[in-house]
Formats: sequence, C-alpha cells, structure tokens
Amino acid sequence: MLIGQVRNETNPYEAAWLDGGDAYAKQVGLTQQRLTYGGESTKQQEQIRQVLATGDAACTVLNVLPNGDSDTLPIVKAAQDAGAWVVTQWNKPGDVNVSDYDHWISHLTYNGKESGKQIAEAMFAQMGGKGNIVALQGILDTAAAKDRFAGLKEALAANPGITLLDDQTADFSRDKALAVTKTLLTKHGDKINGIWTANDDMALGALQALDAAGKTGVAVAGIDAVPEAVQAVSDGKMTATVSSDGPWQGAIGLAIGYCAATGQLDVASLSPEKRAFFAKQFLITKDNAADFLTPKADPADFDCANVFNRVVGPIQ
Amino acid sequence: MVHTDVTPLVKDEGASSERPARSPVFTRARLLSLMPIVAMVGLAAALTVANPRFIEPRSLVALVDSAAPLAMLAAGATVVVMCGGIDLSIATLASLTSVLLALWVPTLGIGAVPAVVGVAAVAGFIQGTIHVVFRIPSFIVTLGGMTVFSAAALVISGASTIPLVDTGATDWAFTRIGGQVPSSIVITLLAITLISLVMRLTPAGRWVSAIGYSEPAARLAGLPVAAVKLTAFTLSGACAGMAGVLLVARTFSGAPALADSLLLPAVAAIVVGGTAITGGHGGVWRTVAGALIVTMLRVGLSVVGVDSAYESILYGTIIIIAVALTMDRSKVSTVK
Amino acid sequence: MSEAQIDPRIVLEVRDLSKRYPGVVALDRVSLHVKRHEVIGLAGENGAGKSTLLKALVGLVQPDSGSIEVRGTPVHVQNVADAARHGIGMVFQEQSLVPNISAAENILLGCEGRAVRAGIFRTRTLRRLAQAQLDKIGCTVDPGARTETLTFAERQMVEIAKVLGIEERTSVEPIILLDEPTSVLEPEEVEILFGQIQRLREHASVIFVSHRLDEVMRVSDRVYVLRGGQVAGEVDPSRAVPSQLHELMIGTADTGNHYHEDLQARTPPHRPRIVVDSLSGDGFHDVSIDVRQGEIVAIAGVHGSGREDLCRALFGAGQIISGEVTLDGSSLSLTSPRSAVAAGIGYVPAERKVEGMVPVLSVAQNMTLARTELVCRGPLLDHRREAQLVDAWIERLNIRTPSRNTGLGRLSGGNQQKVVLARWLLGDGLKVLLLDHPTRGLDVGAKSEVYLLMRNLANSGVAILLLADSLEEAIAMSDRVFVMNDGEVVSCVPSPPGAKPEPIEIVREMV
Amino acid sequence: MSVQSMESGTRTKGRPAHARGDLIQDFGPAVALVALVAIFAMVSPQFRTVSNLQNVLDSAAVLAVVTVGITFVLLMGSIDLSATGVMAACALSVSLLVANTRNSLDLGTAGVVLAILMGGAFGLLSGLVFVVLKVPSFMTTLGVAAIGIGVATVLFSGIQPSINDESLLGWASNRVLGFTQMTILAAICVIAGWAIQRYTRLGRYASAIGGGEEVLALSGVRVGPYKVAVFALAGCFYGLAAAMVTSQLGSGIVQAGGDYTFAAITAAVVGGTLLSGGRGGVLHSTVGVLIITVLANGLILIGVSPYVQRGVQGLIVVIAVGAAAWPLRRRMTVVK
Repeated sequence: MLIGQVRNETNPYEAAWLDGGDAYAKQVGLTQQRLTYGGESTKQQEQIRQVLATGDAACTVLNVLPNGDSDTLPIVKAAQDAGAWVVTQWNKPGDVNVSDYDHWISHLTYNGKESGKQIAEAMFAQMGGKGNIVALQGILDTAAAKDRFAGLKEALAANPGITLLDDQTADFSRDKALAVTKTLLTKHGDKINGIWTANDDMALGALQALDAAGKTGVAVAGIDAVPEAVQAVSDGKMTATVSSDGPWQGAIGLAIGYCAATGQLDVASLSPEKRAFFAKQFLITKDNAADFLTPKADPADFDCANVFNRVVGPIQ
Repeated sequence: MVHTDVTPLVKDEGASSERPARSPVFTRARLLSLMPIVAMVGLAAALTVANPRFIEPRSLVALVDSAAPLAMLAAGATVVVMCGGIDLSIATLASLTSVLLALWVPTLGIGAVPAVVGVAAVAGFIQGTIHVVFRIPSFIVTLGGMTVFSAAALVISGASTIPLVDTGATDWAFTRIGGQVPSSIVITLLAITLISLVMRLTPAGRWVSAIGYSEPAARLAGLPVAAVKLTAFTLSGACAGMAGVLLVARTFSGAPALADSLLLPAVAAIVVGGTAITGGHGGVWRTVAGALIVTMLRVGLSVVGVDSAYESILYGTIIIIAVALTMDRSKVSTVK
Repeated sequence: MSEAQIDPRIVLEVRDLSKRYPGVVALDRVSLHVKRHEVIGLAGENGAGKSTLLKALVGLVQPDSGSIEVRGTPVHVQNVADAARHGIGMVFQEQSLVPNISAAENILLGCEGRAVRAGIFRTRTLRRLAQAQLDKIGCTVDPGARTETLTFAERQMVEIAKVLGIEERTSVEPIILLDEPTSVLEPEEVEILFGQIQRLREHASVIFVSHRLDEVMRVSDRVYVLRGGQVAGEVDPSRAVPSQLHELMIGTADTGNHYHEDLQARTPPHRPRIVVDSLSGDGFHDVSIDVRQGEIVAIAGVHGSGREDLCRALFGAGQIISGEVTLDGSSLSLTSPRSAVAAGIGYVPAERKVEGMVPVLSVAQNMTLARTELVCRGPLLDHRREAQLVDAWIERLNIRTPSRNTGLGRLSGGNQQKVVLARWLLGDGLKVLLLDHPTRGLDVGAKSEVYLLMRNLANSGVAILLLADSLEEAIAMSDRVFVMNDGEVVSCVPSPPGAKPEPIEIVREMV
Repeated sequence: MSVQSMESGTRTKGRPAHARGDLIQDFGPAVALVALVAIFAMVSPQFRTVSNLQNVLDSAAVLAVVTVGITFVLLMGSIDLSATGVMAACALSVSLLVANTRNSLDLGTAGVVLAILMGGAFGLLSGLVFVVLKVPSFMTTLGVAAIGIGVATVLFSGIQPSINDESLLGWASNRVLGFTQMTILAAICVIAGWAIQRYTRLGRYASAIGGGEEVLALSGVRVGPYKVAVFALAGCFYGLAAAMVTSQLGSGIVQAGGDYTFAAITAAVVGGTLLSGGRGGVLHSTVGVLIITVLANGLILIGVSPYVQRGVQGLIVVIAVGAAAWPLRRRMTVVK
C-alpha cells in the first residue's frame, strides 16, 4: 500500500507532489492513498497512527512531508513500531539520526541555505551588486525558513554592497506577504531595490504589492518553482526561483520505500549519505525558465537502481 | 425553628387545577441524553462500511488514543461553557504549555509536569479574574488570551521546536498499559471522572448550571458566582495544560503552535456532545462522546479513503447533523 | 345567550370554549360576550383560566372545542397577526416591547404600513404614525426615545398605543385585552391607567383582567368570574359587593381575615434587629430606618422613590456609598449578596422568574440553592438528607408539586414563590427577610398563605422589610410604614393592629 | 436578558446609566482610534505620511467589507464563523468565472456578481440550517465554513487559476483620488451597510431580533425569514470581499479567507457591537476595523518584533473593551 501525505492539496506545489506519487503508483501497478492534514501537526500524527492501525502496516510505504521538525520523530516512531516503511522529506530535527531506525529508509531535503543563497545572489547580480533589500521570512519555527534566511545572510556577507533594510514574517502565505510588503513599501519607500522571499507564494504576493504601488524595477526572488512563479520568471517579472521538482519528490519517496518493501533495496547496507541526503535542486532564471514551465518526470529515475541519482551530499 | 402551619388554608379544588402532571418530557430527555452515543455509533458504523478494518480493536484503540488529548482539552472548557461563558484560549495555552514542558524537563525532570499544569491553571485563573472583575465578555478575554499565549510561546521558544532531551519524564503518558491500553486514554478518563464526580457529588454541579441558566438568580441566591466562574476558568486552564503534556508525550517535543489547530475541534466536541453553548445544560461525559465523534471525522474520514476535498465538505455537513441530533432544545429558550 | 345572538351591539361572542392540558382543564366550556364600548372585567385566581382565555382570543392557544365569533362571524384565530386582522389586540402581562429600539418602532412593529416603502423605513412617517397613536391616549412619551430608557408605566402606555394601532389597520373598532396590567404598577400609575381605560372605551371594547377585586369592580361594566376553568358567575359591579366576587372566585366567602391581622403582635417588640444609619447609595441617600425583632416594616413609595434600590443595597446587590448597617448590634459590610446571606439576611426579588429562581432546576435544587451546606455531609451532597429537608418544607408550606424533582418553572406562581421563600427558611439562621413585592402576580389563595407565613416568621423573631404590592397590603401587614420619596425617607407611620392608618395619609407623603 | 436589562433600567432610574453606557459604547472606540493614530504618528515618522494613510485604508478595505457583513449577524445576537470558508469558495469561483488561466470563461463583471451571489447562497444555507434545524449559529457556520473550504478545494483541483480580467485586477491597482478602487468599493459597502441597518426593515428587524426575538413573534412578525435573509446578506458581503482578495492576489487561492473571521468579529466587538446582540452597528464596527488595521500597520512601522505583534494586538483589544465596560461594571447585567 502506497501512501503519500502532504499538508493540503490547495497549493500547486503539494498538489503536483501527490500527482507525481500517483504517476509512480501507476508505474508499479498500484494506487497511492492521498492524505492531507491541512497543516495540523496533531492531525498529521493521528492520521499516520490511524492508517497504520487500520491498514496492513508491514506492506505499507509512507512518503511523508512532516508539518514541522517536531512531527518527524513521532511519525517515524509510529511507522517503526508498526513495521511500515517510511521516507520523510524537508523537515527533520538535526539531532535525530535516520540510521537509528531500520524502517525509516531515508530523509531527503534540500539545502535551504544553498537555495536561499542562490536566489539572493541571482537578485544581487540583477541589482548590480549594490542596493537595499527587504526579506520576507516563512513560518518562523520551520527549518526551511531558518536555513533559507541563513543562506540570505551568507550572501549578504559576501556582498557588502547590499544592505538588508528589514525582515518580517509572512508565514509562507500569499496574502500576508501582500499586506506586509505594502507596509514595508511605505516604511522604506523607494529605497527598496529588491525583495527576497522564502517561498514563491510570498514572492507572488510581493509582486502584487509592487503592482498595486505601481513600482517597477524591483527584483523579487522566491523558492519552490510553483508554475505561476516560473511563468513570472520567464516573463521577467521575477528574478529567480529554485525548483525542488515536486512531482519527483512525490514519486521518489514511494519508490525508495517500494524498493525496500520488495527487498530490492537492503536498508541496513545503505550508506549514511543515502539515509539522509540533500537532493539536487535547480535554480530557475530567465534563461532556463522555459524548460520548467511543464515539469516532467522520467520513469527511469525511479528504478531501484537510480533512486539515489539526485543525491548531492549528506545533510551536515 | 420556624413553625408555619398553613395546612388549614388549602383549597383543594385550587390544588387539583394547579397541579401540573408529569409530561413525557422525562423520557424525551432520556432519549436526548443518549443521542451523542447514538450519533457516535452511527458514524462508526458508516466508517466501518467504508472500510471494514476500521472496526478492528487495533484501529479503534488508535482512534480513542487520538481523541484523548482533544477530550482533555475540551473537558475543562466544558465547565466554562456550562457557566455560560466560553474559553477560546485553551489551544494556544496547550501549545505554550508544551514549550514550557520541553524547556523545563531537563532541569525539573518529572516535576516539570505539575509545574507547567500549574502555570496553565494560573493563566486560566488570570483570564477568569479579568472576566469577572472587569466584566469583559469571556469571548473577548479569552480571544485576547489566545493571541497573548501564542505570542508568549513564540518568544519563549525562539519560534522553534524544542525537542525533549530525555523522554523519561513523559513516557508514562505515552505507553501502553498491559501492552494494550494507551496510558493517555487512562489519564484522560481519570481526569474526566474526577471532574464529573465533583460536579455530581458536590454542590458545584448545580451551582454551575444555576449560573449558566440564570446568573442573576444565582447571584441573588447568594451563590459565590465569581468564585465558581474563576474555578471554571482555572480548571479549563489546567486541563489545557494537561492536554499539552499529553501532546508533548506523543510528539517528543514542544512547539509554539503544536495544539493551535485544536481550538475549533474542541469547541465542536463540546457542542456535539450536547452541552448547550448558551450555558447551564451539559456535562463532561457528553464532551468525551463529542471528542470521539470529532476525531472520527478528523481522522477517520481520510483514513477510510475520503478524498481530502470532499473530506471537509463531509466534515461540515456531519458536524451540523450531529449537533442537530444531540442538542436538547427544551433546555435552551432561544437559539442564537 | 339566545337574545345575545341577535343583539347587534355584541362585538365578541365566545361559546363553550374548552382547552385541556395534560392533567389540567384550563378552560371548561367558557361562554361570554362583549358589547360595543364595554369594559369587561375578568376576575379569578391564578390557574382559573383567565390567561388561557385571553391567549385563545389572540391565537397563542388553540382551543380544543368551542367557537369565537367577532361581530357575528365565526373566526379561527391562528396567531397574533391573525387576531389583529379581526381587530383583537392584547397588552401582555410581561411586556412585549423590544428594549433596544425606539418607542415609535415598537408601536408599529410588524405593521409599519406606510412607514415602510419597498422595505425602506421612512423615519419621519414612522414617528408621525406613532405619535398619532400616542396622542389617542394622551401619552407624552417621546416616540424617538429608546424603549429601555422609559419607566415601566411609560412602556405600558406605549404598549397600549401599540395595540390601538389595530384600529388604523382594520377599519373596525378594536377589542383590547389587558392582561394583569396593574400587577406591577404603583398606585398613582394605576390611576393613570384607569384614566386610559376610560378613554379607550370611547373607541374600543376592553377586556380587563386583574386579580385585584377592587380594581375590577371599579373599571368594569360587567365582571365575569372564572374558577377552575369555568365561568363561576357574571356580576354587575354597581350592585355587587367585593365579598360576593370573592366567594365566587375561591368558592368560599371571604373570611375578611385575608391579612391575618389577628396574628399581628399586640405589643411590637423593642429589640432592634437591623439598624440602617444614614445610608446613601445608588438611588437613595441618607436613609435611616430600623426593623425590630419580630416586626414587619413596610416601605411605601412610587417608582423611583429608591425603595427598591435600598432593598437591593441591604442585600449587598446594590451600591452603598456611605452610612452603616448594623445587625443585632454588630456592623455589617454588605459587599455582595453572599455576605448578606452569611449574615442571615434573605431577599425575595420582585422579578421572580428572572431573579428569584432558576426555572429549569428542580424544586429541591432551587430550595437548597442558597444553603447547600445544609444538605451536604462534608463536601459531598447528601441526597437523602436533602430529600427529607425539602419534603418537610413542601409539606410545611403546602407547596403543590408533583415531586421535589419537578422543574420549578412548571409550578404555578404561588408555589414558585413559596419555594423561593422556603430557600431562606431552611436551617434557622434567618434574621432579616427582605420582601420585594412578594405577592406580585399571586392569586388570592396563595397571597393569604404568604401573608400567614410572614406573620408566623415575624412572630418567631424574624425582622421583615416589605415592599408591598399595594398600599392596602403595606398597611395591613406592617407594624410601621416608612414612606420614601425621591430617595429619602420622608416619614414613618405607625400601623398597630386595630388602629391602622388611612391610606390617604400615606399617599400624601408619597407624591 | 432583555427583560432584565429593562428592569435594571427602571430600577436604577435607567436614563443616566443607559445614557452614560451608550455614550461610552458609541464614542469610546472612536476616541481610542484617534488616540492610537496620535501615538503612532508621534512615534513613527513613516506613519504620518500620506502614502501610509492610503496604505492603511487599502489594507482595511477587505476586512471592512467582511465586518459589515458579520455585523448584521452579530446584531441578531448570533455569530458567524463561516466567512473563512465562504470567501475561499467565492475566491476560487470568481477567479474561474472571469478571464483566467484555467478555463475559457470570461464573464467579467457578471462573474463577480455570480461569485457574490454564491456567497449569498452559502449564507442562505447557514440561515436555513440555523432557523429550520435550530442548530446554534456557532456550530452551523463552523460547519458551513468547512463546506466552503471543501468546495474551494474541489474547484482548485491542483492548479492555481490566475486571473487576467483587467477590470477586476484594476480594483487593487487603479487609483481614484489616491485610493484604490477597492478602497472606494469598501467605503460604498460601509455606507450601504449603514443604510440597510438604519433604513430597511431587514436591518431594523436584525437589531430588534437581537433585542427581543420573542417580542417580534408576539407582534405577529415571522422572525425566521429575516434571520435567513440576514445570513444571506452577510454571505453576499463575504463574496464581494473574496473578489477583492482575488483582485489583490491576482489569482484565486483557497487561503483567501485567511483569518478574516476572527479579525472581523474582533473588529466588530472592539468597535462596540456587542456579541449579545442589539447594540452597535455598521459604523461602530468600521471604527473597530480601522483600530485593528492601524494597530497592525503601526506595530510593524515602529518595529515591534513579528513574534509579539499578535499578542500586543490581543492585549490592546482586551484593554479597549475593558475600558469601555469599566464604568458600567456596577450595573447588575449578566456578562458571558
């Protein structure tokens, strides 16, 4: 039994993730049970426990996007106790080791620091290496938000010409980003040359605010490569975004689990860097945006031999 | 002793015409008080039809286990609602508690549990005081409390998850007694039994409903209205704290928004249980039934394979039907 | 009845109207008729069927059998609006006005007519139409005033004006039902009301319901007396004497000892029980009165005289600014009702249903509400002890209830009031009893039981402070009458047995 | 409640107490607003700028429209938690009805109107359930909210519809007299709402129902239809608000409803519209909206940490209401 669980189907990225899972399930002649928990930690854990108690745990594969770091451990422990195979993505507390569990095959995430830095540098390049920016942070207690912001800090350190005027949180949300940006625009007026955001939804919100204020020539960058953002990038409205390839994420977790469950993958013998790794991500700028407008998954990626092709290194 | 022999004055034809007969109200009330159970069983049956394995003990235990923190959270608030008020702060208070617990366990060990529950109780007490002394509607006071506690949790935790260094201090709340019964269920049931015993065996129960039904009458009968309300809010706070502890025990960490999403489910649990949102009529056991119903809707639906979009449509519809079934209209004058 | 049928002056004809509730026959083949411009009195004890009859006439109750004819045509009244169409309007006992909207809006509520065009209010028209109604009864209330800021009497006038609106909408002269309109009015307000009724009869027929015989006799052309749901008789006030009506009402002749004056102590005791020394508070100032052990002291005064405020303050439910209250020589701090109860003070509020009792709770729970410690062993309730105590008092006060577990709301007013009184008699800690209109809305039988109870309490040493329903009651029951006017005590009239003062002496002081 | 407040009216020789109460209720919030503006203007130079004034009003627009809707429900003494869900559904439908990236529909203004009607339909649903099944509005609207979210999710089906309808997009960007069309629209809504409340039977009856429902029945008014109508009216406002959000964001998102429900209720209450019903009104609520918005804007401008902003807001709300209630605390009215 293949199960993919994400926050909700009401945002393009996670919807694409689940679709990727469905595609893979078809590939191996199964179906994926789509679970969403509406961003409620408690509900996510309860769902997992219920699924494991109701279904046949031993041949269950979970591909989970934990709501926050705090949710990873209970999910994994539940799976471990029930004997189900689980792959987690994005959120994991640093002090938890995947290799301590034999049913938690892998945790894969993306180097948020890296992506935060990449888009920052793309922005700075467009701004010509000097100017002022403001930053919109994500939900403050998520690793993603922290790492990405750290990446920005790094980039700033490397580019003395750029100053960070202000940073506020907009909770990864589009309408919050809109309101906050508006206020920041009045606060700093024309001083702002760039807006760094921790995800595309906020970037798009910021864009709207700029439109409403009739401001042009302000560089905006985000992360996640939601279709609208990619479109904006290729139209030149947005500077850059970073793709983690949602459909691939939705499939790969199931693939790894499926291989383990079917014995084609011996979890014990996996190298540490396959148990917890950074996956390959793609910086999208005007030049390569066109290729990402229609994301496509290659079935070959999910053969048990290739499931670890996108490993770019262990999580440090 | 006052002796007042008034018997000779009675005119019996007057009596006969005045004496109201026992109307069938009693039996209807009986039926109504069973309604939450009926709704619960009905829902369980429906889920079983959708997925036969739902009815297996393992699965049911998991369900009840999931319902435990919600029931705990709602139990205290039930008393507040019975007093005619409402407590919107319970969820964020539970989150705050989880953060404090995770922070204090390293230093206080198991002692951190009573400590944080105490803090939560105090928080409830403060809200109660503001409500009683300044005459501010509980809706507003606790709405304020909601935001304040959540802010406090964010600040104290530095807006980040705080892992429980050694889970030793909380394992008792997340094990299976005799390898079968999750301890969280037992703890919750103990707490709720305690509350309901106090409500039943001491005057507290009738004081609460007197205040809920008619506060002016209660006050003019010399009841300690303020004290009762304060106690209710304190209890509500303590229960929220305890719920926070249960959540930490199963999450192995505290987080500033851990329980925030449980507010509306908790209120739903109270009302679905048949406690009148207008106060007076209700009980904590009803809330347990309510919590189970709500949990079946929150978790059960998706697990038996309802598509997430239709899940929330079903949730909305069923919750309305459930309340329509369980509420005792004879106990509330006008529905607001 | 046969000649009544052909009598063209008959506007309302009720024939063999019956209505039974489970266990109660509310109306039993009641027949009566009302002529044009006639004021009909309807007398009878509570539970005699007066209210049910009126409710049937305005469609709030559907009779089981019998017929109602309005101006010769049989009608089936479905609801209040329906009744209005037939020209029947009712002024309800518990007032039916929305507190938070203007008097004008209330007067035209539900039948704005020309004041609303296409759902849009035209404020000026609204006011004008309302003013027209108010003028009919020469009422000076400002139609723009928000209703809850008016006094009770004013609101009653507004309500009468509202009912009169019927005659605008139905080209016929209305039939107006007044249900216990005087029960909460002060003497001088009653006078105004009677003035109104005389005006009303010029363009309406009136059915006037009261259990105060003197009033019924005064205003009515004819009086129907109901008993146990039947018409016990029809009386011509000009020829009958009260005792006859009384006999018809309760089946036995008035013993004339309604107030049990024989039980009033010949020599009022002298030990002061509660002493109020130059007390000032919200609504009263510099009040000094005292009530001695075993004494009944009445306070007379019109609305706004501050006597209710004083009474509530003495129970810790009102504001005290300065002054001192001592009970048996020791000073009291009356910060809350609780403190008063602890000191041995009991209070029976005028608004029984809202403030006096919790209708949904049982007789037992209401009775023991204030003194739960009496029915507890340690911290725990002892239901057996409660049962004994409550049953004893049900017996002693002869409270008619199916059981101690019946919801108090389902008993008659008299029995409800007895339960409320019993609440303060439990145990023997009661020192002072504050009675705010204790007999409001009770029937003769119940009243006289309450009076007897008061006498016995007094004779057992309780000090009673009485805000009487009528001046007559105040004088008859009390040993002394304090008169309050505009928040101050203006005089104290002794009222010893046998040498009762004349009402007029007191009225002079009141206004 | 109504009976009793009348009693306290006569008992404490009503007029002064009431007059004082009304004064505070009507002008207290306005004074508070002025004070806030003054304080922020002193502390923060950016706050003083004209562009910020525009910004505040622009960001108040949506909340204002939602609050106008909710005010009518509160006037009846009921409560409406459905805004979040209804707005979600309407946001999606409007973005699918006007020119968009998902389908070939291009109904323009008609699309907006349809979305508003859809909001009305949801309101109708709430109203009918509330009146016919006698389910407390709290639960009814909670359920309808869930249904709305579900409908929105179904419509969303994984792909974000961005809108290309210039006129709708224009709402957020095109400026008239320095204000966006949206702000103007909101202003119109407020005036319309005020007129409805003041001059139409619907509005008058709404507050009359809040004052004494049973009385209306005794006066031969059939209350039910008006209650349903009020909920439907509120729904229409939510629909419009959803269209405005969509115009701001340039595409229909399920989160369009955000936390407008609680914000709107808070705003209404802060403005002096009582939850107990019958008091306050559209203008009061609008003042409340401005208070809330000024707070949010000002707190960012004077650089209060993002963590504590919500907490500070909550506190200020409680204090505001408390200050208004303080002088009336002596009156023996029930506070729930």
